[in-house]
Amino acid sequence: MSAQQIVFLVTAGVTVISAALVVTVRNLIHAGLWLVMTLAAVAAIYVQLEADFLAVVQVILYIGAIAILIIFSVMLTRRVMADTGPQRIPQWPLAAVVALVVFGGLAYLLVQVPWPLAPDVDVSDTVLALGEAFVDPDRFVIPFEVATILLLVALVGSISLALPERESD
Amino acid sequence: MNASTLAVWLIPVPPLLSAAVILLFTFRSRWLSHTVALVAAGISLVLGWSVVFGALGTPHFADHPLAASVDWLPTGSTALRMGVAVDPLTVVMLFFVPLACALIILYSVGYSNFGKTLDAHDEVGSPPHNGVEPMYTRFFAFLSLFAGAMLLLVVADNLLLLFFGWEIMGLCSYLLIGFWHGRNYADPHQTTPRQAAVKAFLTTRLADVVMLLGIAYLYSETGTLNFREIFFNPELMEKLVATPSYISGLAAAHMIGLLIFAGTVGKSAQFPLHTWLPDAMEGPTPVSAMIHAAAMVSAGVYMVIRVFPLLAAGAGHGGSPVLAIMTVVGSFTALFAATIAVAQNDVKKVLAYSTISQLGFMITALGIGAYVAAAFHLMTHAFFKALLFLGSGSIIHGMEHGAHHSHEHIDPQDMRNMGGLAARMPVTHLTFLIGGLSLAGFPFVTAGFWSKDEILADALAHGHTTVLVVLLLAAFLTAFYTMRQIAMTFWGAPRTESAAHAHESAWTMTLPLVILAFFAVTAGYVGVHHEFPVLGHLLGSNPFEHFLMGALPAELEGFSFSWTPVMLSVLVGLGGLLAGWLIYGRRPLAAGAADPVQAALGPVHTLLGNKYYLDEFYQAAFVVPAKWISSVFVSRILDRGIIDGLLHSLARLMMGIGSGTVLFEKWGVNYVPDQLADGVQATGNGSRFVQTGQVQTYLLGVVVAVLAMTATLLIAAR
Amino acid sequence: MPEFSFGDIAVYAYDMIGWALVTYGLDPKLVVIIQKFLAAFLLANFALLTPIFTIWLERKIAARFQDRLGPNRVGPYGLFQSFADILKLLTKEIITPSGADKVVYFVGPILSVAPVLGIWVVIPFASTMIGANLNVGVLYSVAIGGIGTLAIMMGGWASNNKYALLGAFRAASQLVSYEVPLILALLIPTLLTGSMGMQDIVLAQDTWFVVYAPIAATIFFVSSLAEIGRAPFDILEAESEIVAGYHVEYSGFLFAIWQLGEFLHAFTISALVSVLFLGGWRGPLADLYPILGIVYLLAKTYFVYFISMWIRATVPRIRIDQMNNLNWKFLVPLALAALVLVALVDKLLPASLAGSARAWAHFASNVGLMVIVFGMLRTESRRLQNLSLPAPVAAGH
Amino acid sequence: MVPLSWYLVLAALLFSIGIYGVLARANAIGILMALELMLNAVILNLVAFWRYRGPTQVSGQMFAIIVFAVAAAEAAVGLALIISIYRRRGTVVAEEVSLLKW
Repeated sequence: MSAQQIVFLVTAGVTVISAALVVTVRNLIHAGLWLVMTLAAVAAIYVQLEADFLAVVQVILYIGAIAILIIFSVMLTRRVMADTGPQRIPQWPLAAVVALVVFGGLAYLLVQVPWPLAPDVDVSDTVLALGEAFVDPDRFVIPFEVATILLLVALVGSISLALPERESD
Repeated sequence: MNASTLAVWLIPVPPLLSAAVILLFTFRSRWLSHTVALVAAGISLVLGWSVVFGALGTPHFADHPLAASVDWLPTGSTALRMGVAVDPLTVVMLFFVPLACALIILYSVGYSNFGKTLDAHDEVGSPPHNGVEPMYTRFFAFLSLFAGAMLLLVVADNLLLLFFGWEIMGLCSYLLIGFWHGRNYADPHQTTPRQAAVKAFLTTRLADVVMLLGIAYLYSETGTLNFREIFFNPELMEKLVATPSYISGLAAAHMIGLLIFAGTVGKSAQFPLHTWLPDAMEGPTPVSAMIHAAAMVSAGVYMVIRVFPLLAAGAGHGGSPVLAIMTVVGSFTALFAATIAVAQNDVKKVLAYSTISQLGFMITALGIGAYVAAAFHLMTHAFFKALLFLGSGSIIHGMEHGAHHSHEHIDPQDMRNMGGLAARMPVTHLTFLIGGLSLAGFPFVTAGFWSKDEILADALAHGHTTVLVVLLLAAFLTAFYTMRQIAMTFWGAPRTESAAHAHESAWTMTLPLVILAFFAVTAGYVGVHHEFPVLGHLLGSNPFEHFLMGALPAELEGFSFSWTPVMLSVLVGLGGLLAGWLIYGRRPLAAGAADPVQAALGPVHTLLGNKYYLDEFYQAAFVVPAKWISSVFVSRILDRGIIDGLLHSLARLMMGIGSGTVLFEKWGVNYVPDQLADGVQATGNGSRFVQTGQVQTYLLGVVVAVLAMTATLLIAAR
Repeated sequence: MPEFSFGDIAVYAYDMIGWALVTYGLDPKLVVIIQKFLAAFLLANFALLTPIFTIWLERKIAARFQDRLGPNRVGPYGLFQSFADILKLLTKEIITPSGADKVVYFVGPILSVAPVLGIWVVIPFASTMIGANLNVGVLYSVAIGGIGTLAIMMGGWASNNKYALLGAFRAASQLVSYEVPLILALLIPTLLTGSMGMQDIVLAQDTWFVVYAPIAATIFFVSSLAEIGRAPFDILEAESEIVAGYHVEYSGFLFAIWQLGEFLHAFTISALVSVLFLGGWRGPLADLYPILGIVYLLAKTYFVYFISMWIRATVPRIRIDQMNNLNWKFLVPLALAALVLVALVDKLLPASLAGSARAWAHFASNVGLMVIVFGMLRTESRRLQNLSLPAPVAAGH
Repeated sequence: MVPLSWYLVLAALLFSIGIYGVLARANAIGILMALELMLNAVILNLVAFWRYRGPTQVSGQMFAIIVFAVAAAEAAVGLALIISIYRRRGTVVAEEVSLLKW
């Protein structure tokens, strides 16, 4: 077993354990923190896949923004310190079974397909290629623009959703 | 696309844009709004005339007209192309349409009392009392839209785009005729602007639907709506003539021609769809000028001139039934409307009927194949009729001022209340006189004479004697009622206080009058017959005819000059004027006195004054029966009587059967369904827990379903 | 055996240790790990010890601004005052509030220091000295800096104290917001360089980027101040409003770690400004003698740090609504405008125009934008003066 | 070299944990967290496929970045919805938000 494989197994282990904790711990703040842990571990896996840019984007976007927003809204929507009520609903055994079946099916499918692999090449510097592909009118400029519009719409939408209704005063 | 075709594309744009700009942005500022409208009309005028003079300067322009088009609407394998084209006919239209539009908009500034403040009595939807028009900016937006639509129609190179402009104008006429929608009259039988607007809209719409049918038919037969592609393609025209239509004995070309001509009957107010036009006088006067001179009714005639090759198709062998029908309708309308005009007292109504009559002239001209004469008369008529309408607006304006001053409650449009305005409104008087003489066909000087003479000459030269007689009669009446109008309005002594206190209008109103008066005289000289002594060679030999003939695929045969029609038209023109002067001018009408013609004609005059009771006839023949059919026949007899009766008897029958089966039901049948229902309810109660309202439960179902489907697919793929 | 070079003595030492260990008989891969570990250890210690000096410096300078003497009892010029404070903090008891979430409570301060140290990885000290020359270095520095927000929220939440929680809320809103202009401003050096690598950016600065993009430099500096929560953006620990915000419950050594993180972050940000806009290690002879680069970088860093101290000592704390207004209505639009401006000017300038002439053309365009912006601000302030002012919006409830 | 299937199995595991979380968590924010896990699994899969099957093309990473953008939008709108629900009904427990029941 090579060093790479060991490193992968360790990060994967961290990923899976913290992900499992995200969906099981009672305290939601802790769940959020474990989510941060999971996301960081996934970023580490991106690094192992030599997708540096994605790893950094994962940290900046998921940890720096989404996870913090989630924790922030947990704080906003709960009486903070009190752990009230059960954190899972009665159908959880069924959910566990379904999740297991999904995992079994997916893993079986993904493993048994003989994926044709491309020859290994050096992919160390993709940032430039990514940037150029993004603004190339023949390639990804339309998805890029669509994504920007989506983000703008989400921005406006979430502001108008979360804005308290103005009372007539 | 080079600069000149681009200019053609751009001609209709400024007014359309200015309508939007005024409605959306500048509606708060009166000054800004009318400036925007004026500047837009001015740009159109400059662009239009640059195209016009460019075309006039091009030798053999007709052989290579300006045209440009783009794919617009793909229809299966072909595509509808939208485009613009300028050929000689368009050039003629582009000469007077933008000019008239710009002048009318300029005139409206004065007419709507710009510069005054809103009076306390002024209400939205009523004409201004003594203040400024309450809906001032909206008026200019509508006028701009109207002008833009007309220009769009003129530069269109296909029937569909033309129809667009046509329909926008329909809308604009509705909006503008009903502009004073808040106006009510004491007399319940008098048409209000609201009713007039609806009437105009519905009448023209009826015709437009028929016309659209024609367009659709044409498209289905030829696969294109482009004028040149159809008319300059002899094979296609042959095919159209050879194809039988749905009505036996009528070729497809004639069927299409008839359907399209129906559109003109509505738009250009030909008999029997003319009734909307006099009522359209309920709109503000610049609107009347717009409708009667620059835009709407011209559009109708322009359209038939435009599609003339189609209407005339097959004339070589056996004659075209369309042209025959046009001749009949046109000449009848010309005479018919002229007779009504004799007995009208409203200054604008007289002009309205004269318009109908003159349009009849044009349709007749086209019907007898006088293509050039029709276009010529269309142009000269546009100038002198715009002049007359704007002049009448000026008169009414003056009268309203007078009425405001003298506190009389009179109708400022009634000629019986006028008289003696010549001294008080000199510019209006002079220009109105020029316009009137032009309309009457005052010999050798006025534009109206030359164009009307050409129609008459053509009728005589091609042997349409009946037509000639009818038209001469109409021309005589025209001269007569024109003189009557001028005499009653301007000459003699004022018959009311209001007339005595009337005064001249602002320069924005008189300037357009002067400009139009210039053209009402000079526009005729371009079309003098080339064999006419002296004048015929003054401007080259009939440049108008030479230029315009190029718009046709094949030249029409000309006719040689003859003194007979000239003498005839001089005779009827001068005769009518003389008759009018003898009756009305020599001894001016006294205040409150009856019309001398009324006494002479007796009941005939009443008939004419009431427009042959056509409105009443339509009321009785169409409106009342339609109401009767809907309220009595359909509602009472068909619906409540027959259908309800059937249903009721059926219901009674069923009730009888039902009572018979009650016993059986109670004991034999009820028990089982009750048990069934209970069972269903129990099942429902038992299974309603499925609808938990919890999103996660649903989601679980979704995931399970996806799993099941995937599994099925995988197993099936194996 | 590596060749001795005085100008590059640090690298020589690094290589020497590696050579010595390899000749000793260790696996070369392991030796590399040991080398890197040693370098990282040295760097981290240097970084962690710096605040001892900067705290003293800051107290002295703040005192001078306020016409005081500042620490002057312990050691010459009070130089050992910081050591005395450290001793005091180390000997104090670490109090954990009842009901606190213990693990999170302890992890919070640690997490506030760790990412700051992470930034030092990509700071180039000289042409030959950089922890890791990542090709996404700029983005990395922002990403890793963003974790500080998390630390503050963890500390504030775990304290089981409503002031601490309020501080955490404020931190979340302020720090996440100011990341937007920060990143937008960062895009400008990236755009001018064509690379996100820190070393590339330094190498591209034949003329400092502060000349190319003074607006971007200012925006970056200002939003960095907000990112580290220093005055005048210290509303997340505003003593007079919410006692001390997120670290109100911390005492002893844990409190020291918070302070350490804050001062270290301030110093780090100054270093980042120096690298991105002030030419980093570049200076006379720095190419020949890379060791000089460290001196230049530190000098620039202290200069920037001095400015931030100056601001801290003179500008009063802003309100939370002013904080949001400044960010969303001024910095973000300005940063966007500057970004577009720089991109446009860079594209429009002929390629033949190189060197400082190009830089000054950029400078002129920036000054033009600034004039426009100040004109707009002027009219706006006049407009506001003419309005009857509404009651100030209360922050929170 | 780590085999591709390891990454795929890891992604599948992460995805299944996410599914479990979505189906079993009571708190709406918890559900959102689990959703983020699922999205991460998807991105992980994309990146793994990119690295092993098409490293010369950028489309794999591009797809991942677009999913990032979608995830950001989803989180923003989702949280806004949750805050809005909390403000109206005083709860974020998904079970109690059941006006559609029966």
